[in-house]
Amino acid sequence: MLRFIASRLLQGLFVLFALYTITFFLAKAMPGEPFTTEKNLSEESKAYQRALYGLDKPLLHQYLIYPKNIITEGSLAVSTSKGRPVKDIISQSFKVSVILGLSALGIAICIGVPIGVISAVRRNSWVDWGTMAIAMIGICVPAFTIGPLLQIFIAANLPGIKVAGWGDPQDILLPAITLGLSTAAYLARLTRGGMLEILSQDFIRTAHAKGIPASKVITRHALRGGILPSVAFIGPAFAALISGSFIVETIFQVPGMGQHFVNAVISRDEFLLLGVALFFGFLIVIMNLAADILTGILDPRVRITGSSPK
Amino acid sequence: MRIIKILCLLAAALFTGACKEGETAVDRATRDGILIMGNTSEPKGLDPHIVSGVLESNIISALFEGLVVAHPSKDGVALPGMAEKWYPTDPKKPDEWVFELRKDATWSDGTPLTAEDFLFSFRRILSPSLASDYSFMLYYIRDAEPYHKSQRSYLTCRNDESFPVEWDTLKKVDFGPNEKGETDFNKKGLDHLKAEQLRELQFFPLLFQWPEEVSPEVREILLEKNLEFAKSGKDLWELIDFGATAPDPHTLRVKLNSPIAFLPEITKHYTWFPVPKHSILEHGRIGDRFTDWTKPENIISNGAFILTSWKFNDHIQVERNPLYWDSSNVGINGIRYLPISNLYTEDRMYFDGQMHITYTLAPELIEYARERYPDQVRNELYLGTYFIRANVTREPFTDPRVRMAFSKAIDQQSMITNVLKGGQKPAGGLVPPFGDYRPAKTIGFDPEGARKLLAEAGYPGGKGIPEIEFLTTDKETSKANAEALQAMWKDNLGVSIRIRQMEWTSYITTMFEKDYGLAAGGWIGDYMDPLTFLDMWMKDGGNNRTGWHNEEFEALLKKAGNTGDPQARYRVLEEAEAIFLSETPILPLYWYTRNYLIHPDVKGWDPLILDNHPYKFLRLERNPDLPQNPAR
Amino acid sequence: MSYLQLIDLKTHFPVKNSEPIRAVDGVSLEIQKGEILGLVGESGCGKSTLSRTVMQLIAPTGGRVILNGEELTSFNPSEVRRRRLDFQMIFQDPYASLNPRMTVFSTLAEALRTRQPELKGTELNQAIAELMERVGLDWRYIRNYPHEFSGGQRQRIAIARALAPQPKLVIADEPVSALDVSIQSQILNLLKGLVADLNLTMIFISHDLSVVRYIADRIAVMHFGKIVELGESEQLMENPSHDYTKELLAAIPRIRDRA
Amino acid sequence: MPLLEVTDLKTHFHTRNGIVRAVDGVSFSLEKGQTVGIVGESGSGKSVTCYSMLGLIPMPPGKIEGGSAIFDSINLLNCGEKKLRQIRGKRISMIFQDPMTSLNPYLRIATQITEPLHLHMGMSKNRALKEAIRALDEVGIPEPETRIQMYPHEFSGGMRQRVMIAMALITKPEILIADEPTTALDVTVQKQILDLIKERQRELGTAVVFITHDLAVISEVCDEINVMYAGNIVERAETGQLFKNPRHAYTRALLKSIPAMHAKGDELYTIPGLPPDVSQPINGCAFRPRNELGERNKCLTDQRPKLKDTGADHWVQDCPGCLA
Amino acid sequence: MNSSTQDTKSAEGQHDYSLLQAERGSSLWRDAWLRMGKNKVAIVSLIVFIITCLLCFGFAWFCKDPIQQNLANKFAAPSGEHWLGTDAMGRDLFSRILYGGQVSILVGLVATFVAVTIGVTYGAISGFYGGRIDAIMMRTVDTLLSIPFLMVVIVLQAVLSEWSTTTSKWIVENWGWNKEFTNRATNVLPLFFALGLFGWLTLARIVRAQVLSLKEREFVEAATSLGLSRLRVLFRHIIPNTLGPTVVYATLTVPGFIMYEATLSYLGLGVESPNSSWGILIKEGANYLETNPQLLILPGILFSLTLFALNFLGDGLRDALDVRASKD
Repeated sequence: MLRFIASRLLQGLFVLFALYTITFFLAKAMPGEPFTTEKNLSEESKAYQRALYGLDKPLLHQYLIYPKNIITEGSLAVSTSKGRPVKDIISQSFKVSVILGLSALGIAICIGVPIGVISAVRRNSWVDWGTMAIAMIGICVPAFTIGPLLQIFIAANLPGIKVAGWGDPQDILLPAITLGLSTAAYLARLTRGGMLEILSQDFIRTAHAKGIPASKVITRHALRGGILPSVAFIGPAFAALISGSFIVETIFQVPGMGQHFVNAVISRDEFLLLGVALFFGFLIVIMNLAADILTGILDPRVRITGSSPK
Repeated sequence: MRIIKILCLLAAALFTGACKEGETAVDRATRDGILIMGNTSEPKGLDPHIVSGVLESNIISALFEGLVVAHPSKDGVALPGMAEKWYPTDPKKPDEWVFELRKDATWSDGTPLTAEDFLFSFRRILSPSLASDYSFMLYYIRDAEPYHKSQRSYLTCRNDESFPVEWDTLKKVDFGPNEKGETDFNKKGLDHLKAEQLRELQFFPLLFQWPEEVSPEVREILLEKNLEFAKSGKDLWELIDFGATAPDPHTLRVKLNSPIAFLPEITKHYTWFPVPKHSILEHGRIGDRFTDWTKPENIISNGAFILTSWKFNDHIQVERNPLYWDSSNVGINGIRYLPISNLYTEDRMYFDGQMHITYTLAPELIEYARERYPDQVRNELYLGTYFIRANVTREPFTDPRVRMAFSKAIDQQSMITNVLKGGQKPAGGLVPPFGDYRPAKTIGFDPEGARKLLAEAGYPGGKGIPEIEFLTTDKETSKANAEALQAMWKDNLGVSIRIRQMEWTSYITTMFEKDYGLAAGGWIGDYMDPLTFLDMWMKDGGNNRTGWHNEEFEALLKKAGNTGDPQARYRVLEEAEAIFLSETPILPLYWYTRNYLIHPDVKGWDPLILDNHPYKFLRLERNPDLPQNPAR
Repeated sequence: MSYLQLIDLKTHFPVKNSEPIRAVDGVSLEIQKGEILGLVGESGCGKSTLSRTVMQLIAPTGGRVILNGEELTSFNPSEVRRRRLDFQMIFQDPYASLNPRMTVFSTLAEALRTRQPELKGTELNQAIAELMERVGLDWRYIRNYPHEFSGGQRQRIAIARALAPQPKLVIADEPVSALDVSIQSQILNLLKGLVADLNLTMIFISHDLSVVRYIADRIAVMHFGKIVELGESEQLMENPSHDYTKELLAAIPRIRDRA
Repeated sequence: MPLLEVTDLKTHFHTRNGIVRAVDGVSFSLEKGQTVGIVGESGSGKSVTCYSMLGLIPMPPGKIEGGSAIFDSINLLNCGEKKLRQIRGKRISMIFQDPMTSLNPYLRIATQITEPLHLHMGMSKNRALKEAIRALDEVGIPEPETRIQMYPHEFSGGMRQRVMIAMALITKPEILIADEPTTALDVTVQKQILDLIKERQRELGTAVVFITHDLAVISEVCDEINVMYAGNIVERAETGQLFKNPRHAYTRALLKSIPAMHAKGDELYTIPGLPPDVSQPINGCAFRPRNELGERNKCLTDQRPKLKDTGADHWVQDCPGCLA
Repeated sequence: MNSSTQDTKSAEGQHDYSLLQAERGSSLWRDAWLRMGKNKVAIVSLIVFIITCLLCFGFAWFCKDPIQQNLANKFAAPSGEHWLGTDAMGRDLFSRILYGGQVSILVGLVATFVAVTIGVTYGAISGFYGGRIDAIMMRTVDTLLSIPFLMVVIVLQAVLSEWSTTTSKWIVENWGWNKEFTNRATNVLPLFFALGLFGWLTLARIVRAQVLSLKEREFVEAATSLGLSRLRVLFRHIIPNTLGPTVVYATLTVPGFIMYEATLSYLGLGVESPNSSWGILIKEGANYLETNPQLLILPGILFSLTLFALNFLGDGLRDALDVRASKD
């Protein structure tokens, strides 16, 4: 187990390094530079700013100095667009994103898993098609439509629910719903598939033969195996939810991480970009690992060994 | 389970048609005297010398105060700020000004504020290592520009009478950094080379590319002088004769390069604001860009408000500064800035009673808002022009007749009423109308004339015209504009153009590289003078980007610079603009308006063309006639 | 000279932090051409591993496999692949061993063309039809999918596939244990007939001695990776010498007259 | 009065390809402590018969069209799900063919085996666990205390079937239905399992319904045997009687095709053709097309033959072509 | 239970092999088709999808010019002139929706096709070869998953927009194609490229998981013992069996691609203004939620309807292709 985790973390390091390399050179390939503004700066100003951020150094030097600073100083450099350390930016917005991401995931699970289970149990009935259609809304209707709809029809009418903003606990609700709906839809589909697979297995018949009530057969015997496909999905999905959605964050004025991805790219803020990309990569590595470990816990047949799990 | 409960609650409330009752955030804020305003985005910082945006300026103008203060309802009028009195030493030729500072001025930590703080501020923003975006706003001050640009060669040579040639003949030498320079030394620029590099250059002169007309003798003198200064380790500050001086702690004297009658207007800009010398030096050196002095817990200011809370991407709040000289006349207790980048969200938050003033009103919502809250929608003229750049180096826009034809084919009024909807004004020229400046109305909708011009240029009915790319950004409003223009050119000229949308930085970069035919653009004035619109079209102006230049035009600008009388100067500038427009390197579309929503509780917020509302004159009062929440 | 010779064949599976599993542990066997050798043992005794090792589906840990004088274990993978055609395998579960998404035609065509890649069109159709007929399948179902057939018919398809490359050695790994009694007899008859007609050599693997006794010339009893007894089938059934063989024999359920 | 009496059970499946008459009028009865075998080819309806009694037929597509199954004066076929659940797993238990898939791979053995105890006996956790360990010990699982905490995949096939048996018998049911319990097992293991079932049956006095396709196996364990073909019982007799004197052509054909019945070298007897397609209505004798041992042309063609007592409790389908 | 086969031994002794072509039996696809025919929802979905396609690709040509503006007649209510009214620029909404559908349906299907092709191949190879190759390939997926998409798009735009202009010019000059059509076509190509580049990552994971279990199946071993090459085993025996989950997942990705297209179009990689797509119509329509909700609702209805149809069609197809389901 420990060996497995260690080996995956080591692979994770390579992932991060590859990610860094690709992001670094792609960032350099983008047209423009951080100091491209609508009102032109003098060459002298630009040269000074480049020097300030070390962007006047040869490419190879820049490429090596960034990881070196991470290792030796734990520094992710200073954002060129925000004028503050990237580490501060990430740590501040990460908290918000974790709260939002967890809530969205919670909502997604609360909506998606029951829908998936119900439609699997009532396979090919109107219940199945109806619930699946509801789930499909999450996929068909994009966040930039659901968000305003919720704002106009729910927040504007309900006391205590604000159109946008972040601060009170109830502010989490609308963005979390908006963010969680598409995940819920995917979860519903995956759970349905998983449950169908499990419900056709012999041991379900055994459970019935033992006189266990149908509802208990589903919750105790089928659900555990039925949600396995969802578990594998939840890992990267959770990472994606945490790194947030630019759209949801801007619609609901949530100070999360997602906007940095977009803003960093648009303002050519390569340090912020590298910072958030590496952070996201790190999340993906961790979440995938967590999903694999969780799968091992849920499914005792999957034994986690030194190599990759079968 | 709890979530399900909440969901049920939501659904139930929806179906019963529950409506919001009770106090909104705005009602509470009005009671507390806190103004809540939208501010698009998280500021890049609060250091007046480093930031360059409007949103930062909104916060900085609450925290800091310059020499003069804007009038709350009249454009171009200055009220006393840190200076009690100001006057040019010679009213006929206003190239030297005196500002008498108030004696009771202090920083928010109680330290007295003196002329020395201003001098320090000027020097700081001009420090090359600070790399301030907006330092050119101080170039009016004598020797500010050569210092900021580190023109070492110029400064060492200009007072040397033995220097063999006129300085102007050396224009082509790469004193400053030249990105396209062939050698590393050219890329750095002669003025920025270190002592050892200069010595190397003395031995290997070919390491630096000199223009042919510069004689070896001059080269040697230049190298010699540069090396000498570099070796001395002195700062360039010692070489210059800086225009700003402080004869006593409460007097600031500013000598300018040329007479400027509107200098008080310029000093309203935050680049002229004082920064606390003692605090900055406590946290670093003068030229350090990243120091902790602007951190919420450290920042010391001199304005009507002080910073009390800054939550990243959430809000910034300022509150009344008890040590402010005019504290008793400040009408509100504080301001809360919300960085809302999504304009629809902002407007919906306003409708939900969460803020007093929005930053913008989305074009799609203008009519909706006008219908429901007619007294809360504002469309105010703003010192800015929206225009289309024509790339005069690329066919077919090399021909001014084509440019004019394209310009005349635009039905500006239709675009404003149907697409923009914000009450913008059709732009007859480049400079928006203000004060006594009377520009020539050259450009207007004239499809007949447009077709004629195009035919004259050799493209009758648009036939044979090369492919034209219209460069624009990824904003949704720019897309609508582009589509409307595309249809107008198609209908009125018979020319099909291609729309090329790009993300912001790529768009700017592409425009710089002149890889376009037509490009949407705009310009917001920095100060109340036509020059802020005109001087960018000089030959090597970094903001020109059209490839157009005209010597007559440049001569007129130069002439205006030396004209002391404001009215006479305006006439010269009008003449220059007329030349510019007759050549049409840009196709003016409209003069900007600011469209936003403002809550009736806010009093004293009057239209200002620069949109810098001095907050201290605002009042927040509940209007008894209005229902609890006007946005309902 | 025997057709297939196994010399001290060993297949071990490594286990982390533990002794390796010795699935096949030093098996030596000789099979004559045209002979049916029964291989009997419980599940887990290594008989399936042995068959897969002989088939070169699993690399042996040690020992040699000599087929018709050629040492298979010394060849590189591509050479082994070419010689695969000479030895084929029939699997236990006809539901699992046929690709559910391939018709009888494509399954057999693929197998046929391994030996005769030039077969096309009508010739191919004819060859397939003949093959199907040989194993007792109606050629009209040539375009049907495995799920449309019963277990016995599927096993016939699997047999046809194994015969398509014209092999000389067939390893049948429990080919009848998943089938009903009545079907079982059909398949056994078929296999027996094919061995005789096509002059095949066969290793017949089963856990059921009564079936093996019926079809095999000689029987090898395998236990814990080793051959514990080998002999003529009748003789071995009548006179088992090893305890394990006796145990196996005793376990066979018999229809007894209880009256 | 018999412990269980099944009369004229009909279970049909309404599929997209038509009505599959999997069980079409089956009657049999079971006395206390008796072992009744049902033998037949796959698809003959032997498993469906038993699943129908316990309400384990997926509905839809399955539907019980008629008949009754009286157990302790309760008709299992229409007593309602709740009542059935109290019987299922407590008074009537089942074990299944494939021990590899019939145990839940995601749950510990302990959880699965104690479930009936919680459910039907309301036992506390600790007591149930102790009981379960005892039950495992009784079916011959070594070290039951530690093994009970393991997962099914850590057991061999035979061991899993032992667990299944322990689980089925833990509530001391009156009837155990064993659906091909040894088909997937090796001969040696099969013998152990059969012995185990017989032993447990003796100790608990449980009646057993034993389903298999293997005549030899059924001859070892059963008191009475029902031979099923195409959804009908074609012959029923006491075990010895059946093997000594098989009357129906199908029974005879089956017996004849067992390899052990043949001398080496002989060609095995095979029943020609395939079982009939029960999705098509069968009129007349279902075995007619494959009948070689009897007289095919004498088989009934207009009606399904009825089961008839030919004396000594030996029931055979009354078809002149098949009866011998 | 099988229905289609009877006696294994044919009654007639003589065979006429020439009949082989005629007697086709039931093919997997035909069978699937038949089974789907009994699935009401799938059939309704198929009809909806076909009607949508006919409307967008056929009927659209007879509709009004979708880019003809009439600023005086913006936000018009539905009428005989404009069936669904007009948009913010006074353009006919109905024909805009239909023309937009052309782009969106194409993008959705082509991008899905590209993603499925890459994803299935990649995932299958990774799962099949296992071990170190698998680890490297899956970590590569992790890496790609973390790269900021927007950045790639911007770089692509810089690289490809030049390329698409030159290509378009070259085609017009050398092949004499219609200029506007060529422009439109070459402009959408980078879009497919961008979508295909990132769309396959999740699918690769799903397929890999499938292959991991499939490769242990006996028929794979059987194919190997036939002496088939590993690649042939993979592509002929394993990949076709991953079809079910692939179909379902693929239908789930279609809406994502269609919506991505809207974003990419704004960044200059996609349909060129004034042409439109469903994604763009919906995205712009959302801004008129308070004032002219029909601009969101009308394209939204057709969009959702199509996606629902595709989704249920995918479900139906999966069920119809599921061999196990046919055993009941």
